[in-house]
Amino acid sequence: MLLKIDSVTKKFGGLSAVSDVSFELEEGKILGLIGPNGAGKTTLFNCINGTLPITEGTITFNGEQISGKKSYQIARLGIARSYQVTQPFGNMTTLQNAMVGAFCKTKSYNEAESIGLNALKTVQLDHKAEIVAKHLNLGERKKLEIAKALSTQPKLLLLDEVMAGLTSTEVQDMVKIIREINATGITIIIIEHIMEAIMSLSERIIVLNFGKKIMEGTPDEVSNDQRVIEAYFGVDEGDEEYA
Amino acid sequence: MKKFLPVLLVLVLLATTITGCGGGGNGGEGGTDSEPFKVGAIYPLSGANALLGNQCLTAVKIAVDMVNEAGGVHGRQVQLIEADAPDPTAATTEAGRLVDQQGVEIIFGSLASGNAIAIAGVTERTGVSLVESGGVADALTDSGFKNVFRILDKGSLRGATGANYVGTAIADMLGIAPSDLRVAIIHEESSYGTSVADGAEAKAIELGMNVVAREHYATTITDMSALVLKINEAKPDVLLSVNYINDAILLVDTLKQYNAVPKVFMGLGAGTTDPNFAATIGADSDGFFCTDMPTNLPLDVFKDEEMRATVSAFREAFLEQYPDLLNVSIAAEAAFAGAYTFMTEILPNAETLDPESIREAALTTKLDMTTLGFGWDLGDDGQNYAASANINQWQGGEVVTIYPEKLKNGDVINVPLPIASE
Amino acid sequence: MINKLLSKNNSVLWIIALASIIVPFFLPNRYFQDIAVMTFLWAGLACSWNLYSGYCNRLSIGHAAYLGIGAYSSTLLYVNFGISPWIGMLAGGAISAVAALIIGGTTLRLKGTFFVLSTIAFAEILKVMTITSKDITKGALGVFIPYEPGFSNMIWASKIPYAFLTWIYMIIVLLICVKMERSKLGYSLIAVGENQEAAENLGVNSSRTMLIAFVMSAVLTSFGGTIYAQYIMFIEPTSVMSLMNSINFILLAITGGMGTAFGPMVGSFILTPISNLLRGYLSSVSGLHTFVLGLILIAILLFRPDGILPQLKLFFNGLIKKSKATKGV
Amino acid sequence: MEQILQVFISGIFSGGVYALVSVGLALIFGIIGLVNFAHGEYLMLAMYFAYWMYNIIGLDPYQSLLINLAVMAIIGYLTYKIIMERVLEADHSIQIILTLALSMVLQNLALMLWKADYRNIRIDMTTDTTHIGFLTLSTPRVVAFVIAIGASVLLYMFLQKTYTGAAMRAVAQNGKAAQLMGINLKRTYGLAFTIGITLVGLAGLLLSPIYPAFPLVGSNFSTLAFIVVVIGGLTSIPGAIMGGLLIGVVESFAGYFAGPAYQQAAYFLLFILVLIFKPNGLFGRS
Repeated sequence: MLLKIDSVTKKFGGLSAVSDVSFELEEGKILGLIGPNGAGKTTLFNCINGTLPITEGTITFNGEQISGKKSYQIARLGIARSYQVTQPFGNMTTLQNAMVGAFCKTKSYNEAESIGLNALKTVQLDHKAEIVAKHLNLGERKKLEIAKALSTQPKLLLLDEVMAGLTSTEVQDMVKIIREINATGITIIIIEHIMEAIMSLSERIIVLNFGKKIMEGTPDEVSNDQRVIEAYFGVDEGDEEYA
Repeated sequence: MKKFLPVLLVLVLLATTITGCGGGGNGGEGGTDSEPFKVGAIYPLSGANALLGNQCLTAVKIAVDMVNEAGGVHGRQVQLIEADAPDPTAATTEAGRLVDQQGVEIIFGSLASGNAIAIAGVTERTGVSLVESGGVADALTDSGFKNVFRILDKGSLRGATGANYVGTAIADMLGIAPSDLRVAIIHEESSYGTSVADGAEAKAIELGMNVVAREHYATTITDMSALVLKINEAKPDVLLSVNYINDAILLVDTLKQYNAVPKVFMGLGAGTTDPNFAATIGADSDGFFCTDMPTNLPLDVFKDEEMRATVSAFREAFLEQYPDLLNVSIAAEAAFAGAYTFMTEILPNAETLDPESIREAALTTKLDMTTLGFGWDLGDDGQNYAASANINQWQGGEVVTIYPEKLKNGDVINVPLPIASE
Repeated sequence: MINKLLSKNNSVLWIIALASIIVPFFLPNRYFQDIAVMTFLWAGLACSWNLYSGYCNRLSIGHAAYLGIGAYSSTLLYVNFGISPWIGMLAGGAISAVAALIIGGTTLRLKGTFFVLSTIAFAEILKVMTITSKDITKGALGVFIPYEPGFSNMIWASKIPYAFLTWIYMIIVLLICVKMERSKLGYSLIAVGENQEAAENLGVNSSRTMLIAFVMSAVLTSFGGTIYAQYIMFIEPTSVMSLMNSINFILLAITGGMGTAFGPMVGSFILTPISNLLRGYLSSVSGLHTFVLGLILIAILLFRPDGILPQLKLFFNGLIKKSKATKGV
Repeated sequence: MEQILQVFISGIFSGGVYALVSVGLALIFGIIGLVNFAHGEYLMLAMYFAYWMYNIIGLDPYQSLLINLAVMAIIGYLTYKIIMERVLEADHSIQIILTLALSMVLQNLALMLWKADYRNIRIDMTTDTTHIGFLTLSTPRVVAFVIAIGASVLLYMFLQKTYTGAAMRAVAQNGKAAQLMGINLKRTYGLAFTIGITLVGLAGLLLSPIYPAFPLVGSNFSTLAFIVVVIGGLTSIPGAIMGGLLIGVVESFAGYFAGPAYQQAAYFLLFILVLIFKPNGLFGRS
């Protein structure tokens, strides 16, 4: 098992943003994470990569317990993430953005440069390598998010709505990129609202609602499950925005 | 690029201003055939010491005008070049400008001891004279500078003079033996206050007095309640106090408010001698002592008629430019005395106007009296050992000289102070 | 804010920096040479400040403290024990490093204005300590360095050796900055300055990165402090450690361009001569020179908040393009 | 014991003026998020105006209060319009340096126009004292304290009870959201800046019978006000008041027990401790 989430709970004050979630993930797989707004998906990512300390439970990565570690330590162990709201280092060029993560594994400037460039190639952004990041458009920023994460040479990649706001051709593009990344042996957990995309990508899907895992299964199982349909359409969407 | 234009415009304007001014400065017309004799004045004209710095500069300007009217120095008109030095770094650069760029032979300065030492670092190299009439730190004349001439007393001497008077005369008047006398020392924490207070403390201990408290503060202080309460706790009979004007007034106000005025208040220079001190505090200032260079002396002290006329003319000219002031400040009087004496008494004695001759003239000339009320008698270190501090007292809003005997023009009143506590 | 890693195309700026040492030889007299020395020194100091504050975009308004530590350490060792300022400089660097570790360790995690204010607070506390520890520092009286020229005393009669010394200091700081720009530390630091959380998620240990840069910046500033003391030959707490000095670091850096290796140098090359000349030639009206200086700064900040460097680069690039174009024809 | 109480009380009274200076800054810093290091210079300007009113027209600072406040409000609004509005979105480092430059300009403008002389206002009340039991209170400081606290409370009520006040609080919480709800952001900012400057002007007027006006008189107050605001918890008006009083007391005790040389260092130290251990301020909401 690459990643093992065991009864993880995250509370903000009295509210549980994630409550008692458990699952396991094998190396090389793509796992989908869905649920209505405010279900706790992003919070779960924040817990896995150490941005937020968890309240209860344990997270094991590659046989090592990582809950309690700082996010930069976890990044060095091989978990990288992209942000839903893109967070480029706006005044650095695209390549420089990608190189920040590369220094995670190397001290050599030249090596970092080639790692960064490779990451940009993977997301098809190498032609924009010298552009200052704040001048990129949304699609390019989303790609840059992935490239930054990739350049840390992760074993596990957490992708948070990398397709939101993209045109359908861009979405197809992105699906292809994610497949390619996965093909190099990188395990992926993906949060996504675009159902076709996530259904076609994921081998298994976990559904969160109000912080709880309400089901886990293959895409087919999930799309036919009554609870999931209720969670999406039946009940009022929660107003609370956790993450 | 459009927005960059205003910036460029400002820079261009500046460049023209600078070159314009520079050109004007270099082409000074003396009105005589010979080249003008250049002297510099470096004072803090901006920053925290701007007030006295500007007054000193005015005084030096008046001195230069007087000298020029009387025919100049060695037949040459004197051209004054002024410089602003709010801190020692600026003083170094500005001294460099005056000495190396403008070619001045003498610098009058500099109010702040730190600036004086920094200027001396520049002037020493070329033998330009620094005539110091403001900075009192002992280090200035104890550091082996060859061309620094200090007309006024050292800080330690001033402090010691005040403390000595307390330990001798005032102890007597209070009927308290010096060994039973409790004195507290308060000083502002710049080098001025520190060096004067050091001198006072050393003397007080030497005379066996009890120094029950010593406190210092920054001149930017806005509330002295804590200081006064703390000092009052020590129950001093005498307060030795080194202040600038602002803090001096605040201190006395606060002492009065907390009914903590000691039996005797001995101010040591600067603020407590300033005409504004009594003017602001009013009748309650009667009986406050101030030890300082001789200040605001009655004209009849100057036996020499010419000198009397000079002093009177200076005071008149100065007050014309500072109509709000009651009297000429002591800093300005000293600045005038330094510049005027050096140009009219020392330089004529120098064979030529080269550094060696000027130095020789400065060290060998002995004067019984300068416009400051004491003589001129420099030691090899450049310190004027004829300089003394007077013991003065505020009486009816005027500074009355109590000591030394030869300058005395009034008797001591109000010991202990009527507004003293208890 | 500008792209901080443009230094790849810095050849023109390198030429300016290296060639600037010729300038003092052509200046007519010691006054202008003095301004050149101060320009180099402040260029070095502002670059040192920039090493942390500029790249990481967190202003320190307390760097006069490290200037003071450098100045006082070497001066007290030299005056009291005759230890050469060259050694004193290292001692000052070590003390600054310790001070920066302590100060940085407690304040670097503060954000924005909080960090800025904490740097002011520490500098003020250090100034008060220097004034009150009279037995060691001579307090407000300051310390005077006797004039005994000699290489080992770091004192010279001529301004030229000082110009060389300050120029070398500036070049060394520049080299360190340029080197850092092409290193893990530089990338991490800039990333932290842009977005601390995002940088952490990419494996950047932000507190360690900031601390290293902060200490480097303090130590380099402290070296400049030693040179400053040996040049002015008189130091006192109220002027060396003044808030005005702390502010000067920033004014120079921001004028040239914060967070670029050469920005602070450009700032000092422009602003130090201007402010000295303004003071020299506008002293007839008290306060006019600082007033004008303030106006210039406000103009720069309102109209060119990225500093002058980007403008210069555009200008140079234009020149290069033009020359290429003419060659092409 | 009496002595300690006296020290405490004198600290409280000087803290009143600090509170008033800081309340203005809390408003500017808290609502606009603008870092104004030239804050103290407006105190200086107000003190000069008080002096000229006294010297030329013969009105003491209390009599000329309203005229002076109106002048300060105009100056505040002009500063906002001419300079501050351009840097609302700018990086805080740009704001800091800009306002530092502004303070250089204002200080030296004062020096050029009005010289470095200390301008004292001596009214009968200046050295008056009030006695309560064994306590001695300086009358002008008591007056300053009462007016300062009164003005701060009025401001607090204004923020709590009026629509404009509520709008300002909304902007302080979340400018963009407030804008979506139809609040004119720029107008609100302009108003907050104007009120902030008017309040620091009031502090200057209250200080003027005790302390002279000179070009650098404000320089200490800018940093001090920031410290008070941070200790008080940034946007909180009651926090700024409490913070001001606390700094006054700390200063007073440090002056009494350690010596006046340590007064400033003491509050800087307190400030650092607060930043480390209670970064949200002593009186702020967490």
